[in-house]
Amino acid sequence: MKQTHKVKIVDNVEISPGIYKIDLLFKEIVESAKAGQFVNMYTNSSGSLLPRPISISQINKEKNVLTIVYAVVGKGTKALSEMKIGDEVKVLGPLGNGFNIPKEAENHIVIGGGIGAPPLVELVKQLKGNIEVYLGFRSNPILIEEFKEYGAKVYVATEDGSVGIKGNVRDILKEKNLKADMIYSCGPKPMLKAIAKYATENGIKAQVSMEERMACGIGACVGCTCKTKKKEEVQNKKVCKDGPVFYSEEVVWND
Amino acid sequence: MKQTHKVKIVDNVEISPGIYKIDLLFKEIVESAKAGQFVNMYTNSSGSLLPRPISISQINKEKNVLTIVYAVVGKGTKALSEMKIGDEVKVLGPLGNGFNIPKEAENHIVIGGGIGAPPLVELVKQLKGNIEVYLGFRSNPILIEEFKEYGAKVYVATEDGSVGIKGNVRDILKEKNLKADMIYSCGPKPMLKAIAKYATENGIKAQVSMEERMACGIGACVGCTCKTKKKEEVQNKKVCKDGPVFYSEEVVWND
Amino acid sequence: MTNPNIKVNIAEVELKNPVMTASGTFGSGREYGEYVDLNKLGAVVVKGVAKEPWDGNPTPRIAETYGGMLNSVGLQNPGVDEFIEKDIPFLRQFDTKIIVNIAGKSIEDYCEVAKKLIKADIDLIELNISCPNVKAGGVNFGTDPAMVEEVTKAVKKVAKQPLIVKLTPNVTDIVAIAKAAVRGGADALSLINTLLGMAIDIHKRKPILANTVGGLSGPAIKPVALRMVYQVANAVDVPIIGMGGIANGEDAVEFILAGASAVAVGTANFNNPTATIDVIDEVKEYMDKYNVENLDDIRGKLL
Amino acid sequence: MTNPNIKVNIAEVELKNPVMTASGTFGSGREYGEYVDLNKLGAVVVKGVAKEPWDGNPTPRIAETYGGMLNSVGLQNPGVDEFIEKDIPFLRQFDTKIIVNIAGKSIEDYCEVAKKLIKADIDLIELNISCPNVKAGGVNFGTDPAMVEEVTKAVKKVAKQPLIVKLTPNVTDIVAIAKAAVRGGADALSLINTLLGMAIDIHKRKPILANTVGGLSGPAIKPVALRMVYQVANAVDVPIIGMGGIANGEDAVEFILAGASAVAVGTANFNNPTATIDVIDEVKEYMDKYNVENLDDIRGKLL
Ligand SMILES: Cc1cc2nc3c(=O)[nH]c(=O)nc-3n(C[C@H](O)[C@H](O)[C@H](O)COP(=O)(O)OP(=O)(O)OC[C@H]3O[C@@H](n4cnc5c(N)ncnc54)[C@H](O)[C@@H]3O)c2cc1C
Ligand SMILES: Cc1cc2nc3c(=O)[nH]c(=O)nc-3n(C[C@H](O)[C@H](O)[C@H](O)COP(=O)(O)OP(=O)(O)OC[C@H]3O[C@@H](n4cnc5c(N)ncnc54)[C@H](O)[C@@H]3O)c2cc1C
Ligand SMILES: Cc1cc2nc3c(=O)[nH]c(=O)nc-3n(C[C@H](O)[C@H](O)[C@H](O)COP(=O)(O)O)c2cc1C
Ligand SMILES: Cc1cc2nc3c(=O)[nH]c(=O)nc-3n(C[C@H](O)[C@H](O)[C@H](O)COP(=O)(O)O)c2cc1C
Ligand code: FES
Ligand code: FES
Repeated sequence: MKQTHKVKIVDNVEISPGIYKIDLLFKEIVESAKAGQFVNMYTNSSGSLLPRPISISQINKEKNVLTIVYAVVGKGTKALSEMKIGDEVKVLGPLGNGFNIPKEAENHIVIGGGIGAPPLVELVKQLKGNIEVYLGFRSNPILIEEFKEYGAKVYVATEDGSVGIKGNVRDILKEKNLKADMIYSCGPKPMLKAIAKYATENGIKAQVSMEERMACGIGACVGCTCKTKKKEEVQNKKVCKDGPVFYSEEVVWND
Repeated sequence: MKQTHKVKIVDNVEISPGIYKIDLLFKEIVESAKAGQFVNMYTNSSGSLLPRPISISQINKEKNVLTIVYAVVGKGTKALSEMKIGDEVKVLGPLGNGFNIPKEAENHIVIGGGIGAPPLVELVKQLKGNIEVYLGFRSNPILIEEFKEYGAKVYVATEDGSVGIKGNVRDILKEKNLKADMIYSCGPKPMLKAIAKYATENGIKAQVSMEERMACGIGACVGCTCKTKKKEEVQNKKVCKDGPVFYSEEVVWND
Repeated sequence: MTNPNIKVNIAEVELKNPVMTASGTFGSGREYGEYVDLNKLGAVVVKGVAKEPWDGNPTPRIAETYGGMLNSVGLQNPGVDEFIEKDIPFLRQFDTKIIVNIAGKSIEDYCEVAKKLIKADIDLIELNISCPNVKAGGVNFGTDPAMVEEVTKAVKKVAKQPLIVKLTPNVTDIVAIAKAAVRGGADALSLINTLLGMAIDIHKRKPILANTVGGLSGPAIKPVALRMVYQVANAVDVPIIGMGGIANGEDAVEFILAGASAVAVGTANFNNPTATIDVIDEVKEYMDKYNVENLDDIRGKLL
Repeated sequence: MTNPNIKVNIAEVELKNPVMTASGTFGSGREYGEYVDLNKLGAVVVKGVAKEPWDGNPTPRIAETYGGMLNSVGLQNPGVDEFIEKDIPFLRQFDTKIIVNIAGKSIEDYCEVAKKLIKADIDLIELNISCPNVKAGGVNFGTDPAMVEEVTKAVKKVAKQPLIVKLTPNVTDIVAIAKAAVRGGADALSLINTLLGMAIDIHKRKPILANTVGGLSGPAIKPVALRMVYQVANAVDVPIIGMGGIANGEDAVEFILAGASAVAVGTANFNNPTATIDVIDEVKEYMDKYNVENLDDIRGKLL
């Protein structure tokens, strides 16, 4: 039987204003976890009962460490940020389907927006071939060094122009004439929608990691649906169970 | 303006199975707090919003330390017991009226039942003259040494007979022919009721510290009433504000 | 911090800010007055008063539940005469509005209290037709539109001060009740009172409350309160005083966005004696952050 | 640990223990089956099924609130045919009872589902006349005694399996509704469904749920659920399945003491995937501690 685990926090640092990286000693899942999957974090902060879905950012099988990177946006993530090294936190996972890495793909384009960047680190680590990473942030970029370390060419855009190009990922998309076998992306919905359009227009396959408010995280409550289509048939898929990664052409974007 | 305080825990030890003594660094109130008063402890454990009223057990003005002794009975006291030295806890107090120590009284009888014993320690510390302390417990007695240290003669009864007389405080009352200027008591209601009866029959004044479920703890919500009478007029008094200590003759005992 | 305009107008009575105390949780202000400067409150809504003293229910009257509490105080109060004599002079020392919550077991009861208040120096009356703890009448008044209209009309006729009617959430159709109160002449509506609930001590195998059931309040009920305020605000034209679980400025802003003109803080006082003041400050902070100069600019303005 | 008797009988169907899953929170058991041994459950109550597939409401469908959550799933389901084909064979692999929650927008809808289930290998039907998320009909059925009686009668007539009617708490008088369902032929009652609630994102100034309002569940509603179970248990003679905020054995025992024959665990699964099993174990522990040999010895037995 699968189960939740109480895992030990071995690191919890603010890597950028309001953005934390947490390392969890989580040997039960490092073998099976895949890039693009997520975990449910149960913080049980005051009055809070639902788990927080957070993507896996890195997996270290040698050290049995799972790394997640999260933005403090509300009470759950605030509670997480206040936890100390040595504290234990309840976690369930890995959940969902990760990115699909086709064996034959050689040229990879990886696009992340803001807090969508973290899950792409493990992905890049596993990709083989040419990897171009495009990252957009409001201001302070994160994880640039990690992406470089794993052999990717990294392009950065910031909305305030403080680092890299001034603008967002869509601006880079417009300018560059990207060619690749596969696009992998995670970030705000408008960005993903633009990527989907770009991918279709340029005949490139794209995978998008979707976000939705969740309750169970395992496919039982039908809370986290994403409208998808198969040929002409429209169908509600579950972001937690059937996703969070979908092929962009599957997703019905009009909303 | 009065206010709640975040005070530091300087000690939190289990002094008997399920009974803890907590020392709080609480200089704001050590000057004004009186024996028999209580504090509101806000543990904010999961989903829990109401304060826990706990009696002041000892006041150390030199060290600015307030000591409380509590039994773990539910989630609030459980949360308290899990707090560590150095943690801060929100406290409001001192609340209510403490014991009244008449200047002219020389012979004091102090009676405590179970977790009613702690508030009597500070009382005994302040009493002058002859002090006899009668304590009843289910099994493991607490605070015996403290009472002795402050010069009291201590008699103990336990229901299982493990320490002192086998039986309860009422049994001692029956046997002995207590003579005193004042009885001070704290413990379960049936015990207090028996003391009230005994006091009336023997023409001794008695003070009883009452317990009631509370919300505000300061007299605003009318949640914690105690039926009292003044001559023939019956009136609801507030345990938190008008008590917790009442004269036994004031209290309407028939329930 | 700029100084946003947070004055509100309830039936021609201007409050310096939209934050008041929820009836029954703040006494007549005396006790909490040691913790908060009453001058800073929009209004003090006092504990329900009846035409004569009420003893209330037996104890225990309080039970804690997850994210809330139950009370079965049963409207214990010293009666309107003593209230007028002792509490009004006390409250009038402060620069805040006085709202008197009135309780009764019959239409005549309510009217009698309102009459006794004619000469009293108070600002508004809040008619509590919704307390679930009074078996004799309260609960029936509040759950039947015809009765709500009737009692409102009767009290409105005799009352000198503008009339707020406080609604119970224990109904199938809150909008129907609200409309009935408005038809009866309510100048404003307060919602919500407590939800009827129960808790059991499994070790003693007894209800925790001596009264078996009691009123549920606190953050647990906020979603229900907010929904009702939203529904009613979209159905009637009188100002609404929203309450139910408000513990901070964000909660208050939710109610204002849902359409409340003012808000009341109840159970939160028990967890945090300065909750009322904190709510005021945090509402201002929110307005500041989003450059809202006037509360009217966001009231009921969901995007 | 001794082995207390915790079997229960709901309309001649014997459950090995009183703990079932609350409809809509457990899918058809497939997903949680990876976390709990379905053989250990008293029954699996499946997500509501309608006569044809329903899309449900737009997202977001989930909002967290203090001590609870709102959902506006809107009864998305694949329709009864697909359910019969795929889920019943899956569930029948396990030694547990199957209770099918049925949804509809009209009496005919409900009856059609019940008819399609005549040949299905299931144990009980739970008629959901209480979902607040379906505008077209559900809410009206559940809040009007006459309608409750009518729809119950109609479904009872065509259904082969015993019929549980699931009540909405969003009513003035739950006892009147319960009695109507019993008059209509209900073999048992489930209560409560969710309370209608709302939450607002003050930064976006929008309701969090795309559907604006949704159903409140979780520990926050437990006092209301317990009160209703208590009231109804004292008013009708059919077994009651209690639910609303049950997260552990103590909660379950409260409901049983209030008069529930069985209990369902819903929202708690989201916080703790093994909540159902934990509840079973903890109920047994309680019985052990107090030497209760048989659940019947405490059911409805408040001292
Ligand atoms: C598959 C998936 C992967 C994610 N990965 C990451 C990640 O790697 N790093 C990261 O910082 N964030 C990630 N998120 C978003 C993250 O789940 C939310 O930021 C977080 O739940 C907010 O919790 P809170 O208590 O701080 O905020 P609150 O606003 O207090 O949360 C209230 C409720 O809303 C939900 N909620 C709020 N914002 C979101 C959101 N954007 N998406 C989904 N639910 C939300 C919460 O889970 C909770 O149930 C991911 C979301 C999903 C669905
Ligand atoms: C004036 C006063 C002084 C007290 N002094 C002490 C003391 O010195 N040491 C000590 O161990 N206990 C004392 N108590 C009892 C103490 O308040 C309760 O044991 C405690 O509140 C239980 O909290 P809990 O969260 O552990 O239990 P839970 O059962 O989880 O509490 C649930 C709710 O019930 C209330 N409650 C439960 N039991 C009692 C009780 N016996 N009296 C009042 N409220 C209760 C809680 O405050 C809370 O609101 C005192 C009570 C009062 C009124
Ligand atoms: C202890 C207590 C006593 C109350 N007494 C009254 C009352 O006398 N009159 C009244 O109209 N409402 C009374 N209420 C209801 C509150 O005014 C308020 O409507 C309700 O508690 C919801 O708000 P909250 O969640 O902020 O407490 C009382 C509530 C509590 C908790
Ligand atoms: C996400 C979700 C979906 C639900 N779907 C249904 C449903 O399809 N049919 C139904 O009768 N009740 C449904 N309910 C109500 C639950 O079965 C239950 O009555 C309610 O949630 C109270 O129990 P709880 O607090 O343990 O969750 C749903 C509840 C939730 C949280
Ligand atoms: S969160 Fe429950 S189905 Fe996805
Ligand atoms: S606890 Fe509120 S009056 Fe005593």
